[in-house]
Amino acid sequence: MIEIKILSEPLLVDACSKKVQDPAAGGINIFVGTVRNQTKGKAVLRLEFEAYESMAISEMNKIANTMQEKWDCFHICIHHRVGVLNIQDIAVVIAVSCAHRKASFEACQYAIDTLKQTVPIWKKEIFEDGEEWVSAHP
Amino acid sequence: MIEIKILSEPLLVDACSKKVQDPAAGGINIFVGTVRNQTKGKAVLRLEFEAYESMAISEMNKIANTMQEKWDCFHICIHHRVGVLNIQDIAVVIAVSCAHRKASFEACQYAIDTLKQTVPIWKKEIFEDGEEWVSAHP
Amino acid sequence: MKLTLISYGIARDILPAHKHALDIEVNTIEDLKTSLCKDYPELKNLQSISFAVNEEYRDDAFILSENDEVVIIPPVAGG
Amino acid sequence: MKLTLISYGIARDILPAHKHALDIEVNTIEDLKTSLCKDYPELKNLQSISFAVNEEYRDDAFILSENDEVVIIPPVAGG
Repeated sequence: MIEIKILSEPLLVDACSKKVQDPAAGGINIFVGTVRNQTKGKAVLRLEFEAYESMAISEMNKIANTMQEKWDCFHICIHHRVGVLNIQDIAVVIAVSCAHRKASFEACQYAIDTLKQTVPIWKKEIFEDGEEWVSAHP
Repeated sequence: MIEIKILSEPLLVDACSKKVQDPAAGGINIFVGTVRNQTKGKAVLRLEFEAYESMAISEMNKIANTMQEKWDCFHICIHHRVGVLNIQDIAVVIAVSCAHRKASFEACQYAIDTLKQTVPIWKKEIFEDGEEWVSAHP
Repeated sequence: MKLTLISYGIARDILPAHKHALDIEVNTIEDLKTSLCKDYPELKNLQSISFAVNEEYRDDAFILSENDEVVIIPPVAGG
Repeated sequence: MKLTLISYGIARDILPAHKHALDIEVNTIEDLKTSLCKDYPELKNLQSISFAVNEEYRDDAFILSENDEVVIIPPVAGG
């Protein structure tokens, strides 16, 4: 089972964990990305996320398909949030279940690493004195 | 912060995830170990876990201390369940937060790998036609 | 050639609108990139620019068709 | 020497009780292991046996003291 969602309400880790449970699964790995209070030592007030939704979902599906092919994952759930996020809010949850734990760690790490490279989602950091699109400039 | 618990009620992933949230954390990794419905092709009905509780907590604390030293983890939460567990029930949740995601994956994998080697907790698999302590015999 | 250009993130701040009609002499993504970088030089300061047509990344050699919707994708930063 | 032997998991099934008083001529963990394996030969079939005193694993050379509580730890299987 693959479930990919882009949501504007707060993300729930339990919901993703439950989605990937399986009677044959021995290991579930979950990555939770949260909003940090600083970037390069500068205080961040909040983040604003936007997505090119249809393509973002398509790219996340590609990631999930690769996870199933390469690591024999049973189920994969990726929830990504958009809109205004405050410090400590959850921006992304990736949950994956496998027969054995090692595969679950590898598949989940592949997922978040690839998501950050290919999925068309952008975030803007809001500072006390301005704002900046993350990674936009060299 | 380190929170280590041995519990006889169902484990909650969200509870562990929230415990390790931190405004300075960018990545939380969570491992959830669930009860598989078979072992070497033989159907498992349920598992029974028992712990030498005081030493199990002490050994899990050693694991958490090593995680903080080696990977600069902010917070670590390990909940292990004991008693009778049914298929798909959660036996263990390990959640760890770090400034960056790579460390969170490595620390969490170290934790579950080491827990399975050193923490005095035992489980018995109950089959249709008998029962067996896991890993007891070569 | 008539194209619709859709932009997100910092590209949306640089270009005139999120959705933007173009009538432009181009064949490939590469031609479009060159033309846009001339009209909006701030695009050249970005770490990278990619383009998508029909929800797929397309390389420089991709040949555009009349009425294509082209999405300009500045460096992504999900997660 | 008087010792209390506490056993868990499969060791509890092999030994007479979870908590079990011993009066036995031993100095070290190794002596105790040898003696127990003689009295309860099923212990020799286990993948490993470890011992703990005061909630710490102790190696074969560990010297036991009068009234120690010794915990016999068969192969663990948490998680």
